[in-house]
Amino acid sequence: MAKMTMVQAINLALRQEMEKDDRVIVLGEDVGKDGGVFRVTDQLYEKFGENRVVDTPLAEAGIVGMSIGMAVYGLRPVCEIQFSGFAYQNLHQIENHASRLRWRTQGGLNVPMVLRAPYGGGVRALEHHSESREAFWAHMPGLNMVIPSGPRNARALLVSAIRDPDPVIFYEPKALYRAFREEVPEKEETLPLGKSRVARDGDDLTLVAYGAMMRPTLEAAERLSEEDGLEAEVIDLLTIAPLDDELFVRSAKKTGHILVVHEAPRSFGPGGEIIARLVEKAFYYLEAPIHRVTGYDVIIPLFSREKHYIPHADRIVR
Amino acid sequence: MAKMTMVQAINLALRQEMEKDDRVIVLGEDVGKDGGVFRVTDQLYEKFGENRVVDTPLAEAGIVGMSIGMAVYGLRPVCEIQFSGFAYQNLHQIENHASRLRWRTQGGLNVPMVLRAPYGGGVRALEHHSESREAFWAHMPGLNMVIPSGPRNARALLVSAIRDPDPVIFYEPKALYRAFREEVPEKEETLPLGKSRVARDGDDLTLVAYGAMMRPTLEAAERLSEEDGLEAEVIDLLTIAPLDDELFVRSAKKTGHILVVHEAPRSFGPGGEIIARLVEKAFYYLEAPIHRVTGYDVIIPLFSREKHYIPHADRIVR
Amino acid sequence: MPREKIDIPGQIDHLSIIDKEGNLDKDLEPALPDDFLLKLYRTMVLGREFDARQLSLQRQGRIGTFPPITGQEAAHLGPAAVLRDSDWLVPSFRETVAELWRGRTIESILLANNGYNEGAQMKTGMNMMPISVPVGSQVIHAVGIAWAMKYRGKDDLAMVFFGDGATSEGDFHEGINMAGVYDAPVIFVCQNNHWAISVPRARQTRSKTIAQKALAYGIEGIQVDGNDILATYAAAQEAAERARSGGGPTLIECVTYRLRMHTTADDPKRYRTDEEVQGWEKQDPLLRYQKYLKAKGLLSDEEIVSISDAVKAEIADAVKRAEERMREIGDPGDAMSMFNYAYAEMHPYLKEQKDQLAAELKETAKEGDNG
Amino acid sequence: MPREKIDIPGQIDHLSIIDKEGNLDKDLEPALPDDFLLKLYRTMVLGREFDARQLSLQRQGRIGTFPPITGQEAAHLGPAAVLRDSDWLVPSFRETVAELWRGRTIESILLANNGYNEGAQMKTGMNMMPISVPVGSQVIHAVGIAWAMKYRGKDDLAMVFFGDGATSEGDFHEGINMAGVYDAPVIFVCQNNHWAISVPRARQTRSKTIAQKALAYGIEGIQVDGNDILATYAAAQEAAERARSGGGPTLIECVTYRLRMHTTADDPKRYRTDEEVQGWEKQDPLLRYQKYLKAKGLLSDEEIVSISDAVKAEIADAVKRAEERMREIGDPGDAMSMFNYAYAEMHPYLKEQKDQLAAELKETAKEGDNG
Ligand SMILES: Cc1ncc(C[n+]2csc(CCOP(=O)(O)OP(=O)(O)O)c2C)c(N)n1
Ligand SMILES: Cc1ncc(C[n+]2csc(CCOP(=O)(O)OP(=O)(O)O)c2C)c(N)n1
Ligand SMILES: [Mg+2]
Ligand SMILES: [Mg+2]
Repeated sequence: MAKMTMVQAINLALRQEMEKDDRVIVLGEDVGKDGGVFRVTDQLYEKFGENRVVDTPLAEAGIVGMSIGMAVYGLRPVCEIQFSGFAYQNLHQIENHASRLRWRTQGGLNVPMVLRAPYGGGVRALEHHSESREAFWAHMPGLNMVIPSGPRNARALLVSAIRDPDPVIFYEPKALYRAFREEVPEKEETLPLGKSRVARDGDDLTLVAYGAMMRPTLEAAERLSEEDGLEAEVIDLLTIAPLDDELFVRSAKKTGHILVVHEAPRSFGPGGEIIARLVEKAFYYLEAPIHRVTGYDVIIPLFSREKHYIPHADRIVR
Repeated sequence: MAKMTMVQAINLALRQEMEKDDRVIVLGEDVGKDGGVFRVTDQLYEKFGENRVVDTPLAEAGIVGMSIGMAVYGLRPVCEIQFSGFAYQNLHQIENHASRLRWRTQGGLNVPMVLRAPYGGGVRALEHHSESREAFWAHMPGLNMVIPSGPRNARALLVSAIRDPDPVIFYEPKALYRAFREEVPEKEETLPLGKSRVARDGDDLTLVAYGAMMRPTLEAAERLSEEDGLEAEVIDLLTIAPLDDELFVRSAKKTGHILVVHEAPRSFGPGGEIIARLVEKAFYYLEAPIHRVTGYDVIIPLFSREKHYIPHADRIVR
Repeated sequence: MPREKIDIPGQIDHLSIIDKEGNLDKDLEPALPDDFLLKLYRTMVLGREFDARQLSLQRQGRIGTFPPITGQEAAHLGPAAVLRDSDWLVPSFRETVAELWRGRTIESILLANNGYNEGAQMKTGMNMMPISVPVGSQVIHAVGIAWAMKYRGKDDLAMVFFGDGATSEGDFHEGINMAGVYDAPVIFVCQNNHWAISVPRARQTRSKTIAQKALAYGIEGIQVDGNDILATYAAAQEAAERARSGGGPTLIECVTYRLRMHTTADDPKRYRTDEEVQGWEKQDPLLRYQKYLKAKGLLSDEEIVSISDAVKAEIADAVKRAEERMREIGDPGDAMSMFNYAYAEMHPYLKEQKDQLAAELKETAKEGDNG
Repeated sequence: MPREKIDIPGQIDHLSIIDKEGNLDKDLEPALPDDFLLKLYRTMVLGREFDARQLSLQRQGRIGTFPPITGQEAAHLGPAAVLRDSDWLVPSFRETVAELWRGRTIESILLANNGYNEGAQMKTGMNMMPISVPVGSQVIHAVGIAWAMKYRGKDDLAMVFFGDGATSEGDFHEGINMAGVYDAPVIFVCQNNHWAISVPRARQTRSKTIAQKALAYGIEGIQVDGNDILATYAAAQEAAERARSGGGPTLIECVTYRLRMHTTADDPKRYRTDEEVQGWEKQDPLLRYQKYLKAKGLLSDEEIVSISDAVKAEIADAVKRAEERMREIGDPGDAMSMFNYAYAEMHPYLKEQKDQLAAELKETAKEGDNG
């Protein structure tokens, strides 16, 4: 097994699925010769050529609309939106079509496409390059919203997303693109969509997080253990929607104390749904208010101040 | 005081603000000669002419982008998006610009615009004409998201929205456009944005709703009173974001039993935020799980079945 | 080089084969078999009569609102008629005759227009997208389909329909521009019926024609008399040959007119004059085509009547079947079906919601029995 | 009327005044005062030198990533130079010289490029939009501003900048189409620098020129040599007269080249050849303009050096001031300020969040003292 960054792991998933299945097409702005602005599609153009790795004009609705057409015709497009901050330009194509065509045609057509986009802060980027708006997609019926938290699960989830018969929004935590390496097996590995995982066992409290927030959350869990002797169970959602409430509800029933962490603004963010599920399904086990450590209800500041906006271990420990 | 439908009351607000302030411009598809497909802008074209009531080409991003430019220059555009189901075409203009220009320029520029759009089901319309996606807008920092529940508060809130120095998304419950009439005073009346109201007093349980859901919710409250002798306090949010949690938190502390009603799909819908606030601020007063009576996590069916999708009094009573 | 003219193709043609008076331009007349010509005629009549029938059904509350097509039969049937089964049709929402030509049933349209999702059920292999209500959004889908056809080495094509208003949407622009970049085998057919609800063509864009927008994308464009089915067919045939032979996309502007309301919810008197409408009634594509077929000796007055009767009978049968079907389904119909087809597999939380509703409905039923 | 040509304006001109060899076309030479010509020159030099300085600061980690403008000075300064104070400038993100010309300070740019929101603070009355990162999105804003100017009876105009890649976005299309419909006084200036990051102009659209896209909207379009500041100025001047006199919008394509990387995060070697770059270096707009000024006797070799020295000194001062300012603000700087300017009035729940962070930071500070 090779130690890989998340960028390499995603690249591996794309390469192997493209080798296996000539229906898989990668398209987007600068995904070809340039290999993507984060190099996620590096060398795919050289290996598969311009008919499999398609540089597109600068048109997000066009990229997604074309992907819908390709998918309906029987291909498996994996499009890249260069930054999630520019995926609103194509939101109508997802809300009005991709997420509904199976329903609209009562099973006659479906849209097996993946929309990849880097999201979140922490890379000293320009405005619009650091937002977390996964809640938009999570609220759309018919859509899958997936966010990996490490190289290995990123690879396995992307393979599953590509093979899924329904559209998948695949947000990649750009702060983790090269933050650390993990063993990623060359041989095929998948993870089911719609399933969360226990990232750390514990009986005293439950921390629910995903994506780039897994690192500060796990760091906080370690510190709670060292400093206060509290063992936190940490749930990594992996799929935001359809939301898998089984693990965090079970954990909440065990610990009675829950904290939800996300980078997105607090109000009407993913945390609300998680808390609502806990209240629905574990109310009588809750021993204390469920708190949210999240981005604030403002635009994430330009990078000199973003560290104050993005949740970090200190804020979680408190 | 004249008895008016919501359509007439909104028309009154527009007419009076246009008379008072020549910065107020109405623009959108078919708002002119046609008076809007729901006749909300009826007679404004005849009264104010084509420079105040502007028929636009069929381009939602264009309508909203132009409104941003007009607002920055010092006008007070009130644009109509014909149906909220087509407002995703302009979502990027709101998320990337309207909601941020004050922040981006650190107070140098601001965007006093209103985006009006009819939302929700119940009028036997075509696909895309019955959705409720207020959660998208509620999650955006810098934006106000308002939904009136009757002719009188629709008029008063729209006047406040037009005068607000920041952008306002104003969703109009089309099911209520002509559903009933209310006394609406000819003389100016406003309601502050960001403030909910108590629509019915009660000590036994709390029902939180807004927009078109206020009628079934109040009907349910009456039935609970008659059938079970339970007095429900009903909170009408009026402003969805920034969310005013003061009244429903106070009510929850009084009753301990809360039910949230909305038409939008349940998962990642507005109910989650309301529940999260209750858990944050009234946890120790909650005597039972907070339930949500909402649209289901599917696309609202075509009209022959929509009555099963949209919450009604029976479902709330249970 | 100071101020010099750049050599770009700056020309757009207008095509007409049967003029408003019904005179034929023999040189341009496409050579089509008689039975094909008659099948076109019958389908136009079917569309016209179905429109009338739906209007009365809507007035009687037997279906919901719908977009009439009267006056635009030639503008969308002509192009659709050049398609092979392996080609794809990507409609907007006002190409009923093209949908019928492609094999969509009258019943399914009635079901859909009466708010039954069953009506939009798509049989696989129809190579057709469902109608697209968000204006302009479908344009891009056709480009993706066409790209995929080219990728698969097929000489098939995708034909997408949209209105004059749709050309103002960003999606129209992004789609047609990408089609040009990829030389995708797409035919973009604009139904310029002069109105986007209440907005006249002249307020939709400042360009003299829609066809000239092709110049912006470096692709072929042509304007045709949309009420002349020979012209719309011929223009599409030319575009199809271009597409199949790798020549790339074409933009066809069919100049026609919406003789009825936008939808049954619309009142055209608010924004246009009767004179304007009457002027266009004189250019009725159906009458013009009748003249042509009669002159060709393919159609007699008796046959005109018999075809019309046959078509009406066909519609009457379909209405009967559709209403039976609706009764079977019931109004509102099986509520549970709304949970189907959201995903390939229903996820647990949705299942919980479905079960909850099922339980509630059982209760209501019980109460019903008791009460 | 069978197949006939429609009479539409199908022509696009190319304008060049000082050719690549520096030869002047006297007939087209705009009559501009000497001090104005020199001010243009000095501002071009300032932009060029500031680019170089920012690159080294970025390499040293003293600022973040930014988009260099070297090679495009004439393409955006020429048009911006025709603006009056009451006109509005709507930039993209690669028109630094135009922003400096309009009065934006070097310090503010440095602050912004080092991640301080203070750097984007807009002084009121500048009649300028902040840079717009979402490609193409700003095009529509200019149309709204121009519509408002017309509504107010002003003879002012809005000038919006965007790249060749931006012309593929729906927002470009919707904005320019609406400007045509409303005869809005807008000048659309495309900086065709041949690349959208790694995507070459030819893969962005199939049309031979960007300028011809004007034909789709029935508005005026012209292509100019973007490395010839007299040509970009003259074309914009003509467009400005048209706009101010109610003649409507103009699309100007400035053909230029991005000599450096897209941003400092980009490596152009991955997608373009050194030969191509060198070919364009020979067409350097600054050198060409120098030649012109020298020939006119307005600029000597000594002055070239002295101006360059003066400009470098000005930049050095600004860098010093900017870094002092940053030290004052501190890194990361007052966290609390991120809660400002979200709304005219802070709402209660945001206030709660602000107070909570304030409390947390106090605690951390305490811990800091204790630890
Ligand atoms: C994106 C979008 N915006 C608005 C509407 C509402 N609407 C439905 S049809 C229509 C006019 C369409 O005009 P045109 O494209 O000319 O087609 P026509 O109706 O004339 O066939 C409008 C504004 C819509 N369905 N989709
Ligand atoms: C809507 C949107 N999509 C993608 C991006 C990422 N991006 C930034 S600049 C750029 C290329 C722009 O090319 P062009 O319009 O030619 O301007 P240039 O950079 O050449 O000045 C891209 C793809 C963006 N900022 N906005
Ligand atoms: Mg039309
Ligand atoms: Mg460029």
